[in-house]
Amino acid sequence: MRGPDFLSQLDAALPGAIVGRNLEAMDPWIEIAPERIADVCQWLDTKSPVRFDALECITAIDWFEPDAKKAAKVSWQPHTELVYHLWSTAARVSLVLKCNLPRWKGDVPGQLPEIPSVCGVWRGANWHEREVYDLSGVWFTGHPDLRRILCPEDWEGHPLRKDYEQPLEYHGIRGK
Amino acid sequence: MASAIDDDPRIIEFDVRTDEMLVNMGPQHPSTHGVLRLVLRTDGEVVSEIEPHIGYLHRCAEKIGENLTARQWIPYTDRMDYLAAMNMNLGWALTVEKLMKYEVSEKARHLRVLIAELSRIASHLVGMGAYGLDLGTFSPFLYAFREREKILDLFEEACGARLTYSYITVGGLTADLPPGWLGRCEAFLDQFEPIIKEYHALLTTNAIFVKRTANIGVLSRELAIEYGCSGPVLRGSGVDQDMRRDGEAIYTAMYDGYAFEVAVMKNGHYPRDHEYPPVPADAVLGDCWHRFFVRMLEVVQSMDLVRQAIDRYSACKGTIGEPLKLTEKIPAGDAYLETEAPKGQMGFYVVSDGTAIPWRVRARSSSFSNLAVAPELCRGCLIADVPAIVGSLDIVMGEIDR
Amino acid sequence: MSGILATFGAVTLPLAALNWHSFFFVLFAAVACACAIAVVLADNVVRMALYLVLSLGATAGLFFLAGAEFVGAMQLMIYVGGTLVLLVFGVMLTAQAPFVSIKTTTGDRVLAGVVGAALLAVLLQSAFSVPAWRQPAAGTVAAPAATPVGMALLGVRVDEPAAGSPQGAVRSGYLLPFEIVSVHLLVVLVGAAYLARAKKRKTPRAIEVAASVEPPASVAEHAAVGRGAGRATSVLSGGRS
Amino acid sequence: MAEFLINSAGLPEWLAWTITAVVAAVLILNVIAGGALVFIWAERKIAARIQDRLGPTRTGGRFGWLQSLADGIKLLAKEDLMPEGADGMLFRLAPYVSFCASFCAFIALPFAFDFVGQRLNVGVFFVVAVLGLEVFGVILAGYASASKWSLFGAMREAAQVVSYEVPLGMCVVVPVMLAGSMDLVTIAEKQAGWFTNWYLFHDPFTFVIFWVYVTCAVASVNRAPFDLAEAESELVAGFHTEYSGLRWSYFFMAEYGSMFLVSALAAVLFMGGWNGPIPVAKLLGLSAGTGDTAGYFVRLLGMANLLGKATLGVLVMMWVRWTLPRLRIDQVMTTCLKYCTPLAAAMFAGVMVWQLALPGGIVRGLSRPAGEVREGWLEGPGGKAASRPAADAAQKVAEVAR
Repeated sequence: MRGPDFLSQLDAALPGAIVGRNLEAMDPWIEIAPERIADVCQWLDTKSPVRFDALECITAIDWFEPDAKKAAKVSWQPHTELVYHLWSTAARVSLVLKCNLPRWKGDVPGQLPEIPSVCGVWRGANWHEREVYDLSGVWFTGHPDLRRILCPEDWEGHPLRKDYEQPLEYHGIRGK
Repeated sequence: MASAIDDDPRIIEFDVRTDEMLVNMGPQHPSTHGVLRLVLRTDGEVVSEIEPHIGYLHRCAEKIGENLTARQWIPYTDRMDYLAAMNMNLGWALTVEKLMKYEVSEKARHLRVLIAELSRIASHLVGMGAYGLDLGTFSPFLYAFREREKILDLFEEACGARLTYSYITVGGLTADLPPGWLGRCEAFLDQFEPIIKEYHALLTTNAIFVKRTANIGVLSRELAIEYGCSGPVLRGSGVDQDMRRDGEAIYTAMYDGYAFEVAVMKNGHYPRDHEYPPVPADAVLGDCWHRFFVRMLEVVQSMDLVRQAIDRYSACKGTIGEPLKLTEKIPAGDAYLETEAPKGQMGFYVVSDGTAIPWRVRARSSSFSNLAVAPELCRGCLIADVPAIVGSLDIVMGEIDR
Repeated sequence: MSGILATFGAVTLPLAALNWHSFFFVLFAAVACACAIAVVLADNVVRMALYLVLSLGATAGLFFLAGAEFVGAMQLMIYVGGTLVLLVFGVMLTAQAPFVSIKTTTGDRVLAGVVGAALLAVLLQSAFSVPAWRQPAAGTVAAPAATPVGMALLGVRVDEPAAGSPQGAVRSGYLLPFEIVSVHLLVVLVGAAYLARAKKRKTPRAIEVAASVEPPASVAEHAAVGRGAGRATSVLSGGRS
Repeated sequence: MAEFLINSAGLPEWLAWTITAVVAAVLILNVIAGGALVFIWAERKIAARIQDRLGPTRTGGRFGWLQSLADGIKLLAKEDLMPEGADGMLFRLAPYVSFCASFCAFIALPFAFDFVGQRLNVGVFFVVAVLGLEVFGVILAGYASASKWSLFGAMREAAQVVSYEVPLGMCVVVPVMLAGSMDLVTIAEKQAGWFTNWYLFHDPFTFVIFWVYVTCAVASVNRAPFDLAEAESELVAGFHTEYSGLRWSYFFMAEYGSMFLVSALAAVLFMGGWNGPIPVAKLLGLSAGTGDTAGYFVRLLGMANLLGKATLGVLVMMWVRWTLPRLRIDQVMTTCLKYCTPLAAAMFAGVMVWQLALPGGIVRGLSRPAGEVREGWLEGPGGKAASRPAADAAQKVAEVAR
């Protein structure tokens, strides 16, 4: 149950979920439509022949080049990419899912992009999603309590975004 | 599911009305490891809910990683799990070498195994000593640190630092071992062997220690897997998973030919390669005692690995080779690798756009997931159990907050 | 403590033939009364309990002064210890606000004052009407040991022979009342335990929560499915070695 | 002594009595203060030795003799803080209540035949009663410092000490029953002669009840492994979290005082007080007659003997503290209610039965049969006429008892 036939099973179960794949990369990955991520993970955790019962980590990568000179030479459009690393305890194999989200919802700066939360599938995702929300600014719909986890509750901005400005002062403490 | 329990007629909850009290344990609390704040909702002595607040030690090392080259970021990995900095360096170095498809020399590989396992012993010693402190006994902490000092002296001879080494780096190690180092290391291992029995006598088989840890904070297999726990916490619940054997090819290649058994309770008993004290009667798989015991087994396991590494290292001819240039270009692409750090599976994820400075750097911390399961374990326990449970997870705040 | 009090006494009260015995009597009596009044006037519950303990301690001092060591120690143990338990379990565990204070309106104070004064007057009058108590007793009273009290409780009155009975025959002691009291206390204890019990949950909550996580299909079963390729690689790597 | 001052020094009566009272009080106060100083130093040294380190070596000579003095000065110099939410009067009063309770129990404690503050006929009962008072200071401290943690500490301590008074009382009753009187001097005198006369070896039941007494004593004095009140790993420092400087030192003086008191009580009740294992005084033919220098020397020897045993008890408590982890509050309660109390009751019954069956103790001949008339004031030691005026009532009891 490896490679292509695993993908065909996934495709059969959830048509249209997989929107891209790259099996030759260092870590082969498949791209999932953002709104279908929760269903795919639910299938992977319960009904998939290889049960992925452990979510290792969720990473958000901000593809955005701040200064214009370099931005011209870049091949990709600015977007936020979410990478899910899964692990099957029984089969001892890993799986990488990727989702591409717009940097801002409807390209309105300040509106965080939204993606369904996978807390329902693995309760461990709770803290990972809170960290991604806190540092990279991605709103997980359906998350039990989406609050900042590493930065203070009243912190503005999302530090890991490329266009993040260090605040000048925070409660009287000089920033820059 | 929780509501099913509440209105089950069998269980009548009729108690004199007591109002719950919100109590703050931390962030300046002697028993939380570093700056962790636990908000306890208690009803008298019984804790009904705990909520960890983290982030007091957050330095956003990942943002800094986007402005430094791979080798320049090594010192930041030291400061994540500062009790086992060598394993952090190894994790990051291997991830970048995986992306660059760079092979270090065989001698360097054996030296890396030797150093990583020695650092695991040091980290478990701190875990054991601090856990004794959480339960109120002070002396084991000092016995543990007396032995750890000897390991730190060995590391100081090897790389000049005692806590944040930056010794293992991308492309090998910064320096080879000084002459006579292997002899001193073997002398340390020989005198350390009988001391392990001392720790067992002091803590593992101590009646009060067993009373305080057996059947406390029971973590079931499924809960541990679902929360992504790893390392001794996962193996303490009976899940047979160890990245040194089940990990990625580049990591498990380092341990090729090393004979070691994963310290987990398989079909009712722990590996019998050395004689260990028996499991107490009322210890349930997945409780604090088992997590502690798995760490003690791993210390002995690591000692065997270090001995084998010493033989293989001295058998290799040639040098350990030079580490890569400070500003070495990294091929475009991304790579994720999990290594077996003392606290659990430490994952590093590097995304590169072809320049020397990586585009995005991500560190997946084992203690982060291990701590996430704490609220599930502490529901309904007593206040004195909270430090016992959190202590048994052996968390380090530097790694959680990054 | 007695030493410190003594020096204090020597300095301020240079009466001619000062008799220590009476000095301490006056001191303990004053402390007892003052603290009793303070209990009534205080509005913070814990301070009230503190004054109560002090006044009961002073009465214990009076007993020791009168040579009745057994009763003095008993007073210390039962009353002061009892107030302690009352304070801890009665006051602190039920106090809602951290410092529970009970304000009494002036109307209540006046009423209480009147009733108290009336009762005091009756007591004083009856106390002074007893001739024997008016002049001080002759000489220091003998300090009876605890054993006669113990023997009396067991039914052998050794301290005074029965009036009119032949020498040696002793009156029956307090065995019967002693037994009645102990049985009574036993009943009270059992009742208190019964009232205070709270129906406990059948199974402790922590184990229930853990048990309610329904185990998925056995791990081994679907392990067989996934164990195809050799070393761990991505499931998507399609059999690549 | 008062008679001496009145007739020879010609002082007025009330001044003579004052001086005697002051001398007695200061003597006892010095025993505690001196004891506390020595024990603070001893605790540091013993803890160090147990933890394989040196302990204080610089202050005052090679062995750090003046370490306690240095601590004292530091505590004196420290500022006496009071949290602003605290209840002023109670906060200030608490340490003194706790210290006075522990101090005034020493009044009834005999150091040698008549080296005793006040020879109370109800000595044992008085000491147990006053020991219970010490917890009052702790509750006031916990309540008055208005912090949740100290309230927890105070609650735990109150529950623990109040519940441990029950088995403690039962253990104390056994020597009283054997000696036939509550007067500590009589109890100790009954155990004169070889150590076989000690109530410890009187019969197997008293031997067991001695160890139950030791457990309950350690618990009622709040020393590890029962030191729940200041469990630093959970409650920061329990009831004296908010105290610093001199007030804090009063609490510790009270703790060391009651530790010494409880071990001295154990020595008097079970180990023959000033009658050493080998009756040196009797062998040298000296008798504890009053007045002559030989009698004085015998009493001094007796006092040294008792102080030695009490210090031994305190050292054992320190040794236990630095090796064993701490018990949880509910485990402490279960040991009290499910183990100490029933065991004490059973042993008590056992001793009663033993008394009827074998009145003379295990080794016949060596020890005077315990069934003999027991009241000390009936027949003074060495056949001296009873000093108490109620001699005729005594004859009455003697007839009835036979």
